Amino acid sequence: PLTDTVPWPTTFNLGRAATAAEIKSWDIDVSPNGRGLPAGQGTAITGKIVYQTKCAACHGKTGEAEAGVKLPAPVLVSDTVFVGRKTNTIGNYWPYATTIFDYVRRAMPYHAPQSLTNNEVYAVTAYLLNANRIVKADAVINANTLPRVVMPARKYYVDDDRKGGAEVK
Amino acid sequence: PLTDTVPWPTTFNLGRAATAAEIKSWDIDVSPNGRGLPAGQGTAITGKIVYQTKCAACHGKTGEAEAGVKLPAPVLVSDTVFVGRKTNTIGNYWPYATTIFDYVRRAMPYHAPQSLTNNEVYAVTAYLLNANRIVKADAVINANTLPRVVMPARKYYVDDDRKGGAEVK
Amino acid sequence: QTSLGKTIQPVLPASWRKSDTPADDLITPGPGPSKLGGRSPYEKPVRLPSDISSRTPLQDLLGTITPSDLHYERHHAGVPNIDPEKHELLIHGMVNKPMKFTLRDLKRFPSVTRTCFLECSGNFRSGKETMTAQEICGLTSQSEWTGVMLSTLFREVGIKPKANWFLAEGADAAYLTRSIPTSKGWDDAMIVYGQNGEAIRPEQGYPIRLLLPGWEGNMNVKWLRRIELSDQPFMTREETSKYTYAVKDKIRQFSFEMDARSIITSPSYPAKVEPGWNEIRGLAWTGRGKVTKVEVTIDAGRTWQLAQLQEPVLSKAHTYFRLLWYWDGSVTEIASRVTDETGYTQPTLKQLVDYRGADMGGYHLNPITSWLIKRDGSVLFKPESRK
Amino acid sequence: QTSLGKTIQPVLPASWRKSDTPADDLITPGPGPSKLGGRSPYEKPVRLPSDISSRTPLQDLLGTITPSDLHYERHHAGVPNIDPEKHELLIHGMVNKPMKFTLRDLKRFPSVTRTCFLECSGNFRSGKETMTAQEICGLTSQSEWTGVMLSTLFREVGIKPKANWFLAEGADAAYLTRSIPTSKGWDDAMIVYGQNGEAIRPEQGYPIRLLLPGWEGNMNVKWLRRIELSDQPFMTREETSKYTYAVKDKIRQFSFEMDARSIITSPSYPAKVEPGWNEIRGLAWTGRGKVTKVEVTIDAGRTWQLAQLQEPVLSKAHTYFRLLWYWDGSVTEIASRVTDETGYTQPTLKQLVDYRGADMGGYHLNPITSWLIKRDGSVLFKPESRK
Ligand code: HEC
Ligand code: HEC
Ligand SMILES: [Ca+2]
Ligand SMILES: [Ca+2]
Ligand SMILES: [Ca+2]
Ligand SMILES: [Ca+2]
Ligand SMILES: [Ca+2]
Ligand SMILES: [Ca+2]
Ligand SMILES: [Co+2]
Ligand SMILES: [Co+2]
Repeated sequence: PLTDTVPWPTTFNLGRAATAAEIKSWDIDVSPNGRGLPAGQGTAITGKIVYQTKCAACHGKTGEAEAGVKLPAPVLVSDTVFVGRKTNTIGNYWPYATTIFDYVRRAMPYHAPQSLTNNEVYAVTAYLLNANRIVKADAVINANTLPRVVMPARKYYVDDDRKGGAEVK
Repeated sequence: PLTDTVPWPTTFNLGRAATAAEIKSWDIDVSPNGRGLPAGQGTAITGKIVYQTKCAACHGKTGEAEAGVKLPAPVLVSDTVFVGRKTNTIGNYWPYATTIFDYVRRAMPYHAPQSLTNNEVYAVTAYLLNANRIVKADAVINANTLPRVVMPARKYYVDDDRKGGAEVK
Repeated sequence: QTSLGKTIQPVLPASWRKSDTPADDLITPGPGPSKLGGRSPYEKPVRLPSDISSRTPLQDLLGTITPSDLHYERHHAGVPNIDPEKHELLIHGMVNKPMKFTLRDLKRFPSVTRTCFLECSGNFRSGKETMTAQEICGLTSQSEWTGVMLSTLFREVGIKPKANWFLAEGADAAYLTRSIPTSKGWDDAMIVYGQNGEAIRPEQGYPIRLLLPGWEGNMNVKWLRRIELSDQPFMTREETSKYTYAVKDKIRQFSFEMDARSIITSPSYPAKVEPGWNEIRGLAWTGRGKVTKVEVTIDAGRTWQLAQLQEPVLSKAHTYFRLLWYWDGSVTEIASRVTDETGYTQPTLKQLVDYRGADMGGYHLNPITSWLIKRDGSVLFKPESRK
Repeated sequence: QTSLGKTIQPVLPASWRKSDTPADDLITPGPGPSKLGGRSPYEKPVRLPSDISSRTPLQDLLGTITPSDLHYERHHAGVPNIDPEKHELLIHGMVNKPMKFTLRDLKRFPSVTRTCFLECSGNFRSGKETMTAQEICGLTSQSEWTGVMLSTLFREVGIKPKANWFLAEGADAAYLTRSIPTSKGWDDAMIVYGQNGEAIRPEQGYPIRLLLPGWEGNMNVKWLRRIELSDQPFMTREETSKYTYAVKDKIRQFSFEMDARSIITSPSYPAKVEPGWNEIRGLAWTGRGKVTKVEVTIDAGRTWQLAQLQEPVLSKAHTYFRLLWYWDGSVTEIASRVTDETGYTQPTLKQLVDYRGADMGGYHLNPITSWLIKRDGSVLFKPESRK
């Protein structure tokens, strides 16, 4: 292919340095090792109140599948048995507890994402972990404890190792 | 390139034979040798009436450019001098008289194309040829005479002979 | 060139029309040129929307470009309305120089144009015979994209050696995030602002989206506002709870490439085929490079013939295929299967079930799609069971 | 995949938002998927219409495809409204078997997809500095066309040995006709019914048009209804009174191929350029095959640099070119010139005038277009005189 006769500069000098404050206000993600978790905490007891006020309208009274009820949002609560599950839930499918915090904080409640306080997010995370039989009702969930929660389905995850070629996998 | 593994048939058997009547009703073109000219005839005298009733509204009182008047349609009448002409007209630019018949019959008057009788088209063609000083006022224009009209600009026409390459022509 | 002007009156009474005029009914000029064109009133292609997605009407399309207003959609919180003057892209994390870029900045960088497909990795539906290609696999579309190579921006901010992953985050109300290997950024990822010759459409990520040629649709984050470099994946909801699937007794994660796939779009339900010569037409594609061949069966899989591929065959692009077909009026089954440049051949649903198990979920399914040809020429989808 | 359903009430009062929430203002989901997409309200590209034509906004476009609703128009009696079920194509004259084809018939023949440009041979305007690329040469656009090769139909009807020309006639109210050498029909002419993935638009000839890749726009007869084979050209109004031009003391007729041409579309009036790195972008094309190179000057013609061509470079197609440019803020002039595979290089207006004479009319003018860069970054067209 023909190429530019002008060599690329080391920098184009476009854009500008991002300030620490700018980064901080946008950097809301949370990693499995806990990186990104804010100060604050919560338990299933307070989380239940958050859940009932702000989540139950869509995810159902407790988060569990209810016979005969078609919910407008996914089932969030089940046992922790992967094999033979009806739907994928936090209890039987999610590999990392930090993902609950990350996702709820950024995206829930659906109609008003990012309207919860960090404490509310910790609390409702505790509620969901407890309802899914993963942590105790009085477990305090915070930046320290959340990354240590071992999710039952974690052990099932494997990376896709397909690279094309004749084999169908 | 990869190709079909099915060889093409001699015929796809799609479409159908066109009937003679179908062809006749659509085949309205006229060639320089007169092929396609219908029966009928006309002179500039009758043609002037056609022109004034059905053409003048757009092309102007006589077809000539009028000082200070911006016509919504092209000037149709001038002298036969190619060099130094202001606009291209039948008199100074058109190479074949048959084109007048063909074009007026298919496309004019602009708002109601194909509304003229063949006699009207012959007549208005005679009018335009006469007004452009190419035929006499009493010349009878028909399938026989029209192809024989020699247009003054005919001699200037040459085919584009460029075929790419370095030369700019 | 002459102008009719606005001044011409309708000077010509209809009564002018005489009995020996040569052609059809009274002819009148149509409307003149306009600022924006539109479709013929006789053509009404539409997407098939649900609450969360809409599907491209593959059976109505010709050629390889999807008209932008028919590009499939998959949103997680609807389409945000973004003012392009205010939108900025933040690149930070394991970089030497965290930076913000305006849309204007991005457009000044060296740009690239590339035609490639997008496909939702949940793009397979089955169940009944009366299903269109749109219903079966309408979550794929193709556009000509224009933008800046992500590698160009990587050079600008300086990527730290251990930054093997990056997070891409959208500015939709779900702040959708995915983790992407940094190698894809160095390879062929782009940040695109152009689609089919103009600004990218709102449903496709206006003013900018991430484009990862060949990789699952969801990763091509729309309304992109943030990229964070890291030494590990972020394990977002979209790469754990979603876009993973059971394979035997395991859960397979990080299936990025879309596997080779093809479908006959003509003839397909609800079209009817007439006896005689027809052309079988369809689309084939692979996330792993170029389509190398498409085979078509017209006898329910007994024999397969090589179809013609429309050139140019582009990498990671919908490739049009065609095969001449004489339909003698008898009942049969037609299907296509593609092979890509890695040597992978599109499998049957049974092959997928055999390996993955019947519980394999709905992601990354690319089975051969068969159409039943009935004696009256009707064309019906052939649903296959997973059990 | 889950569905929000239509049943969800707005359950969440705005007062929920607390003071320590992490991000911007209150976020709400946008509208969901739809049957048809549309443009962002921030993007309003439009054609520039006159009574007889409309021009493509080249300065607003990205990439090589022209969005169909922005494709340039040139009509001689407006846009007819044609019922595709009733439209037929007649092929007759010097053929073995005069035939009529319905649109359905045409679609059943082997089909071909090809991306190429169209350009009106009257596509050049000049005069003042405040002219856009759209005004200067917006009578060119590019689409991906799908249809049947004319040669396929020629074989079907059987062309007589002496039939060196054919007439193509449209079904518009001007019944527009042009004479075309039969050799073009055997070479690469098509009858197309598809444009950019869907049915051809009304302004482009719905339901079918003739496509003569690389040849002057007017010959690509729209709303095609009749083809008549003959041993000589028909000398229609469009190839005598129009589409001919004075060259020295002669009138040149039958200029079919569009000569190689290019124009910088970015930066171009009314854009403003900022000091620093920019990318010069534009389009180059030739009716005689492929673009082989585009040279760009950033110093008013003193030196010319090779621009990068966007691949794939297709024959008779708009080819995107780009050159990195560091603008140091000083006054200058930028321009592009293309060379095609025949070795022809785009001329200056002066070269054209020198050969043809100042009286050369307005057809087949393809001069190099220069843009003046002012100290404040404004970009102005540089009109040149013919005298
Ligand atoms: C107005 C409806 C609504 C409300 C209220 C709501 N959600 Fe959701 N939620 C949804 C929808 C819809 C989805 C699926 C979104 C998608 O797939 O993109 C979802 C998804 C989720 C998921 C991911 C489930 C999975 O398996 O991937 C979690 C976790 C969740 N919501 C938690 C919450 C919590 C906690 C609250 C309250 C603080 C809440 N939601 C309030 C509608 C709602
Ligand atoms: C309602 C307006 C209108 C009327 C009435 C009209 N014309 Fe025209 N005529 C036009 C327009 C507009 C054009 C230019 C069309 C184009 O360029 O496509 C034209 C073009 C022509 C041309 C071609 C001129 C050239 O130099 O190429 C001829 C010849 C012509 N008309 C003859 C006639 C005749 C004869 C009549 C009456 C029988 C007529 N016109 C009535 C509007 C009109
Ligand atoms: Ca800047
Ligand atoms: Ca982070
Ligand atoms: Ca038929
Ligand atoms: Ca004829
Ligand atoms: Ca998704
Ligand atoms: Ca014209
Ligand atoms: Co998807
Ligand atoms: Co034109």
